[in-house]
Amino acid sequence: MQALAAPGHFVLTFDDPETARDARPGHFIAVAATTPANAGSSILRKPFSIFTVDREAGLCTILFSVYGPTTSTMALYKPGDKLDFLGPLGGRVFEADPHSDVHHVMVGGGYGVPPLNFLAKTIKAANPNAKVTLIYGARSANLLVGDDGLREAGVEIISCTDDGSLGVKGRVTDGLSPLLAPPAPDNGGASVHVYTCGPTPMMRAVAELCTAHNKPCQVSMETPMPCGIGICVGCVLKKADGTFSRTCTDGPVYPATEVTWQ
Amino acid sequence: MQALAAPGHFVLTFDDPETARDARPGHFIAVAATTPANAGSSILRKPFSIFTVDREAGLCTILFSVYGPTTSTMALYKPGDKLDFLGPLGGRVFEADPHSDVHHVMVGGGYGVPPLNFLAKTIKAANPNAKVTLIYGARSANLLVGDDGLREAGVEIISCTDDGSLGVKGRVTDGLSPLLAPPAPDNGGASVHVYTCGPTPMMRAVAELCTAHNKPCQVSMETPMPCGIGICVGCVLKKADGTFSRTCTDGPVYPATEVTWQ
Amino acid sequence: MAVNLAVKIGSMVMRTPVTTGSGTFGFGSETKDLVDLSKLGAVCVKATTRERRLGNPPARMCETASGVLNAIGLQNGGIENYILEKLPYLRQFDVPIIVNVPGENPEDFAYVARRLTETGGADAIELNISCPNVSHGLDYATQPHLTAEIIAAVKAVTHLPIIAKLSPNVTDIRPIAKAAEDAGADAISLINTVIGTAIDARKRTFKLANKTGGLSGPAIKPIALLAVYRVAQTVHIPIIGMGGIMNATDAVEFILAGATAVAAGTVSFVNPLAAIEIADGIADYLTQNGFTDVHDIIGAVQ
Amino acid sequence: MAVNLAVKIGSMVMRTPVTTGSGTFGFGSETKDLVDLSKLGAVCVKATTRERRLGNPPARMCETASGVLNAIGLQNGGIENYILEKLPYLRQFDVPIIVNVPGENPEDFAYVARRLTETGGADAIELNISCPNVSHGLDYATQPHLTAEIIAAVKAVTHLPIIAKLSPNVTDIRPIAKAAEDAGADAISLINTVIGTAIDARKRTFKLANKTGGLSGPAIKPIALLAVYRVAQTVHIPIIGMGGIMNATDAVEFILAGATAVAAGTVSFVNPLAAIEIADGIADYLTQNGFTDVHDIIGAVQ
Ligand SMILES: Cc1cc2nc3c(=O)[nH]c(=O)nc-3n(C[C@H](O)[C@H](O)[C@H](O)COP(=O)(O)OP(=O)(O)OC[C@H]3O[C@@H](n4cnc5c(N)ncnc54)[C@H](O)[C@@H]3O)c2cc1C
Ligand SMILES: Cc1cc2nc3c(=O)[nH]c(=O)nc-3n(C[C@H](O)[C@H](O)[C@H](O)COP(=O)(O)OP(=O)(O)OC[C@H]3O[C@@H](n4cnc5c(N)ncnc54)[C@H](O)[C@@H]3O)c2cc1C
Ligand SMILES: Cc1cc2nc3c(=O)[nH]c(=O)nc-3n(C[C@H](O)[C@H](O)[C@H](O)COP(=O)(O)O)c2cc1C
Ligand SMILES: Cc1cc2nc3c(=O)[nH]c(=O)nc-3n(C[C@H](O)[C@H](O)[C@H](O)COP(=O)(O)O)c2cc1C
Ligand code: FES
Ligand code: FES
Repeated sequence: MQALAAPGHFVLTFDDPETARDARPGHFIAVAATTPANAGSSILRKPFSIFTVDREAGLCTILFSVYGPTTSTMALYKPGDKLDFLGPLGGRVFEADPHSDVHHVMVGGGYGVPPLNFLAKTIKAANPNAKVTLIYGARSANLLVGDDGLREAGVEIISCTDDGSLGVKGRVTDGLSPLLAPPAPDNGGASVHVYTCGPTPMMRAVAELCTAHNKPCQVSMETPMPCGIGICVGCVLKKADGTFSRTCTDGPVYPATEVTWQ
Repeated sequence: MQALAAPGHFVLTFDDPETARDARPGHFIAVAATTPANAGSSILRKPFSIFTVDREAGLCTILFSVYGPTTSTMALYKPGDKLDFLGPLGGRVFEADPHSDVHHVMVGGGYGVPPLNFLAKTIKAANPNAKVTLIYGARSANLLVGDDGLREAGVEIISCTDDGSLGVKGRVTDGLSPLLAPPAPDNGGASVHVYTCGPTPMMRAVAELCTAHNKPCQVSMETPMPCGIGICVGCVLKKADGTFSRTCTDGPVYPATEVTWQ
Repeated sequence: MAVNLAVKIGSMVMRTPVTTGSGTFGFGSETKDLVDLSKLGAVCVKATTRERRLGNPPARMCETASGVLNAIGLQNGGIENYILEKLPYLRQFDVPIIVNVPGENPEDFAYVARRLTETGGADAIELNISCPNVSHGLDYATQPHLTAEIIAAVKAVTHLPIIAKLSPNVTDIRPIAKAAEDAGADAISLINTVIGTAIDARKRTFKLANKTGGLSGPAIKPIALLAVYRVAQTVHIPIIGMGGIMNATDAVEFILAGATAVAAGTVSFVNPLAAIEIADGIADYLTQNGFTDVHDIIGAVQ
Repeated sequence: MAVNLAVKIGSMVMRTPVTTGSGTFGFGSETKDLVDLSKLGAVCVKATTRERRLGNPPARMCETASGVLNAIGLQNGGIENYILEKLPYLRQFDVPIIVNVPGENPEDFAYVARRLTETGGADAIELNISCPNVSHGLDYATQPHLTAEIIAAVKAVTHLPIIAKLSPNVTDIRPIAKAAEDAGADAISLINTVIGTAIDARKRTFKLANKTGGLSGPAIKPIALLAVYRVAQTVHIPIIGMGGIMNATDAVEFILAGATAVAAGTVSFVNPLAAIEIADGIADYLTQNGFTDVHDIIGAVQ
C-alpha cells in the first residue's frame, strides 16, 4: 500500500471507490493515524491532498513526507492496514476548463505538488491537446517528487532548484515569469491561467506576479486544519473583504484576488 | 530480538553485557519506548523484570504482555532497534541461599513469573540438587508463560488455573497450602522458604498464608514506578513501622513481615 | 436489558447524557452528511452574540501535548442570523438545542436570551461567562457577584433553563458555582478552556495571532474532573461536565465525579460522531457493571 | 564560538540556566552513578520542612494524557536530617544548591531558612508557598498579602537569595508576583503543579489516595508559558520557568517568554541527565541562531 517516492517521501494507496469517484483536484482527506502505540501523541486529524485516483480500481493515493506523529505512523503502515480518514473534503476546488484555449500553468512546491499533479492529469485526460505546464521547486533535486506520469501525459515540466542541481536555478517565480510576460512567445499566444499550491510565501509571490501581469490565478491554501469539516473555524484565511473564510469548507482553493497575505 | 511467548506475550532480548553480568533475580529495567510516531503518548518509563540472562553472550531478556503505549511499541521492535532503558535497577532483590537445606517455593502470577523463573534458574545453576518448586497461576492455560527451561533445570512446576484447564484447579494458594502444612510430607522435612511476585491480592494471600504457617516469605512489590531510580518518591509501600519505603530503590523485594497490605 | 440514559437539565430532557460542546460542533448543519442530530442528547451550538462578530485573525489554533489551543474570538453571524439561517435546520430534528451566549454586559446577555425565548430558538441557554479569548469574556466567571449579576439579568427575561458555563481559571471555583446556583441557574457547565499560550522557538513568535488561547483536550481532563467533583460537592443543580473527554470511559469518569451530563468538545474535530458513540459506550458501561440507570453512577466515585 | 550560558538569580550564579525542579530530583545522591552535579546550573532539592514528614499514603502518582499527577505530600527527613545526611554529598560538587522550603506558618519558613543560613546549607532558598498537596500549602500563593508576609518573615532571617515559587491555580498570577517582588523576593519560580484529579472508571475510585494531586509534564506547558510571560511583563526580578519542559526547544520557549533560567522537572524521571542535556541544547540553539549570550533571547518573543 506504500511506496517510497523519494527519501522521506511516501505514496500511500487506499481503497475507497467513493473517494476515487468523487475526488477532484484540490480535494483532500483528513487522516487520524491512531494506534495503541501512539495513543494521545497527536489528537487532531491531518489533511493530505489527493494525489492520484484510479476510478476503475477504486483506488486513491496521497503523497506525504514524514514530519510528526501522523506522518511517522503513516510511514509504518503495511498493506491491509485500515486508513482512518474523512473525505474527500474541501468546498471549492480547482476550476479548469480543459477545452478552453488557455495555457494551464501550475506552480507548486513541497506538498503542494500532489494536487497540481492531479489537476494536470485531469486536464490532460479530458483534452490531450491542452497545453499544461507544471513548474515546481525544491531546495535540491532529490526533494522533487510528485511528477510521476506527467511527462507521459504530455505535461511540460519546469523544475527549479535553489542550488541549480536540476532545471532552472532559482525560485519558481523565475520559471513562471517568462510564461507571463507579453507577448508570450512560447505559449502560442494563448492566455495563461495559473494554479498554485505550496508554502505560503511561494504562493504569495506567484499570486503577486500574476496580479502584476493581470493573469488569473487560483491558490490552494495550506493553513493548518484542526477539523477539516467546517466546525472549528480554526483554519481561516482573511479575505480581501475583511471577513474570515474557512479554508477547509469554503476553500481550500480561492481566486488569488480574494486572498490577503497576512 | 523478539519472540512471541504466548498470545499477546513477547520475549525481548537485548544486548548489554553489564546488565547481563550484574542483574540478580528481582532486578528490573525501566524502558522508555519513545519513537517519532508515539512522541508524548507515554511520558514515564515503565519497569520490566529481568527474565533471563546469558552472561557469556552478554544478553538479557524481558518477558512482557501488551497493555498500553510502552508495551505496544515494544511489541513492534525489530532486531537491531535500540532499547532505551535504565538498569539493572532495584535495591533489595531476592535473597536465597542455594546451598542451604530449604525447599525454595516460588509463587507467581502474571508478570510476576519472569523474575521467579530467573530466581529458580539461578538457584538451580548454583546447586543442581536444590529443591525448587514454582507454583504459578493464570485464568487459563494459554495465559501461562514464563516456564521456559525450568523443567529441564529440574524445577518442579505446579500450575494452577481458575478453570482447571491445566494443573491444579483454583488459586495459587491452593497449590501452596499442602507444601506449608506441617509435617511437610512431600518436602522431605526441609524447611520451606517462599518467594512471591505477582498481583497484589495474590501476594497478600500468599504472605498471609506463610505468616499463618510461620514460614519465611519474600515479596516483590509491583507498585507503579514513575522513575525507578529513587527520585520521585511516588512508588512507595507503607511498611509495618508506619514509614513509606520506595519500592524501586529500597525494594522491590521485602520480607513479608515488613509489608502492610493497604 | 435496556438502561436509562435520559437526564434532565432544568426542564430540558436529554435522551442521552451527551451533548456537543459549544464551539466544537458549529451550528449542526456543517456535518449534515455525517451526523443525525436526533441521536444526540442535545446539540449545543457555537457562541451566538447580539451582533455579528468576525473573530480573531489567524493563526487561531495550534496543537500542544495532548491538547489544542484556540483563540477563535467568537466568530458568529449574530443572533438574528442564527434565528434566520441556523435555527430552521436544527429544528428539523427532535433534539433539544442549547444556545451558548457570551456578552460584554448584562444587557447583551439579556437581549440575546430574550430573542431566543421569543423565537423558540433554544431549549436552554448556556451563559458563556468564561470565554478566555475576548476581553471581558472571562471576567464575569471570576467573581461570584458578577456571575450572579449576569444570571439574574437573564433570568428576568426568560423561562428557559439557564446553564452557567464556568471557567477553571480561578483560585476557587466553588464560590462561583454557589453564586450561580443562588442566582437561579438551573445547571452549571464546566469547564471552559484553560488559558495558555504556545511559542514557536524557531520564529521566536507566539503561535497564535491573539498571543493567548484556551487549552482543551485530554491535557486538561485532570483539571476538569477536579472542577466537576468540587462543584458537585457544593451545589445541588445538575452539572454538565467537559474537558478532554475522548471516549466513553472518560465520560463515565466525569459522571462518577458528579456530572449529570457531559459534552464532547475537541473530540468532535476528530470524530464528529463522538457524542453519539460516547452515549452508546456509557450504556455499555452501565450494562457491564450491573446498573440500569445512568443516575446510579452520578457522583459515585469513592 | 563559545556562547555565554551563565545567569544570575539574585547573588547566586548559575553556570547554565538549567536547574532541577524541586521534588523531581531527590537530594542529588540518588543518581550518584548517573549524574555529575557540577554540570548542572543549580541543584534544587526536594521540599525540606522543619520536622520530618512521612508524606501521603500510596497511590501517590498516576499518569494522565501527557502528564503526571502527584500527591507525594512533602515526604522528607526534616531540616536537621538534610543538614546532616544530604548536604555533605551535595557540597562535594561545585554547584549552587537551592533548597525548597514549604511551611504551615511564617515561623516554620523562617526557622528552616535560618538553619540553612547558619549552616551554609543553601545558596538560595525557594519558598514553596504553592504546593497543592498539603493543607495550607497552597494558601499563601493565592493571596498577595500572604505571599508578602512569608517573604518578609524569611527576608528578616537570611541574606540568601529568596525565590518565591508561585502557583498557577489562581485567577491572576500577576498581583501575586508583584507582591513577592515588593516584599523583597530576589526571583520568582513558576509554575508549581496544576491541581487536578484522576478517576478509575472500572473501580469507581480516585486514582490517588489523596483524591487530588498536582499535574505536571507537557500537558501543562501552555499554562506555564503564559504564566511566565505574564509575570515577566509584571516584575523586574528574574524568573525560573518550569512546567512541561522535556527538551531544549521547550526550554528556549520559556526563555523567550521571559524566564532567565528554567527547571527540568518531570523530565528527570525519564532522563536524569535532562537538565544537563537541555543546557547543551540551549547553547546549540543560540549558536545556530547567531546569538552569543542567553540573555539575548530572554523575553524576546514577538
Ligand atoms: C489542505 C492541505 C493539504 C495537505 N496535503 C499534504 C500532502 O499531500 N502531503 C503532505 O505531506 N502534507 C500535506 N499537508 C501537510 C500536512 O497536513 C502536515 O504536514 C501535517 O501537520 C503533518 O502531520 P504530522 O502529525 O506528521 O506532523 P505534525 O505533528 O503536525 O508536525 C510536527 C512538526 O513538524 C512541523 N511541520 C509539520 N508539517 C510541516 C511542514 N509541512 N513543513 C515544515 N514543518 C512542518 C510542525 O510545525 C511540528 O513542529 C497538507 C496540509 C493541508 C492544509
Ligand atoms: C517492578 C515491576 C516489574 C514489572 N515487570 C514486568 C514484566 O516483567 N513484564 C510485564 O509485562 N510487565 C511488568 N511490569 C508491569 C509493567 O511495567 C506495566 O504493565 C506497564 O504499565 C506497561 O506499560 P504500558 O505503557 O504498556 O501500559 P500503560 O500505559 O502503563 O497501561 C495502559 C493501561 O493498561 C493498564 N495496565 C497497565 N499494566 C497493567 C497490568 N499489568 N495489568 C492490567 N492492566 C494494566 C493501565 O492501568 C492502563 O489503563 C512490571 C511492573 C513493576 C512495577
Ligand atoms: C475551537 C474551540 C471553540 C470553542 N468555542 C466555544 C464557544 O464559542 N463557547 C463556549 O462556551 N465554549 C467554547 N469552547 C470550549 C468548549 O465548549 C469546551 O468547554 C472546552 O473545549 C473543553 O472541552 P474539550 O476539552 O472536550 O474540548 C471552544 C473550544 C474549542 C476547542
Ligand atoms: C513528583 C513531584 C514532586 C514534586 N515535589 C515538589 C516539591 O517538593 N516542592 C516544589 O516546590 N515543587 C514540587 N514539584 C513541582 C515541580 O518542582 C515543578 O514545579 C512542576 O512539576 C512543574 O514542572 P514539570 O512539568 O517540569 O515537572 C513536584 C513535582 C512532581 C512531579
Ligand atoms: S479545519 Fe475546522 S473549520 Fe476548517
Ligand atoms: S519510582 Fe520514583 S522513587 Fe521509586
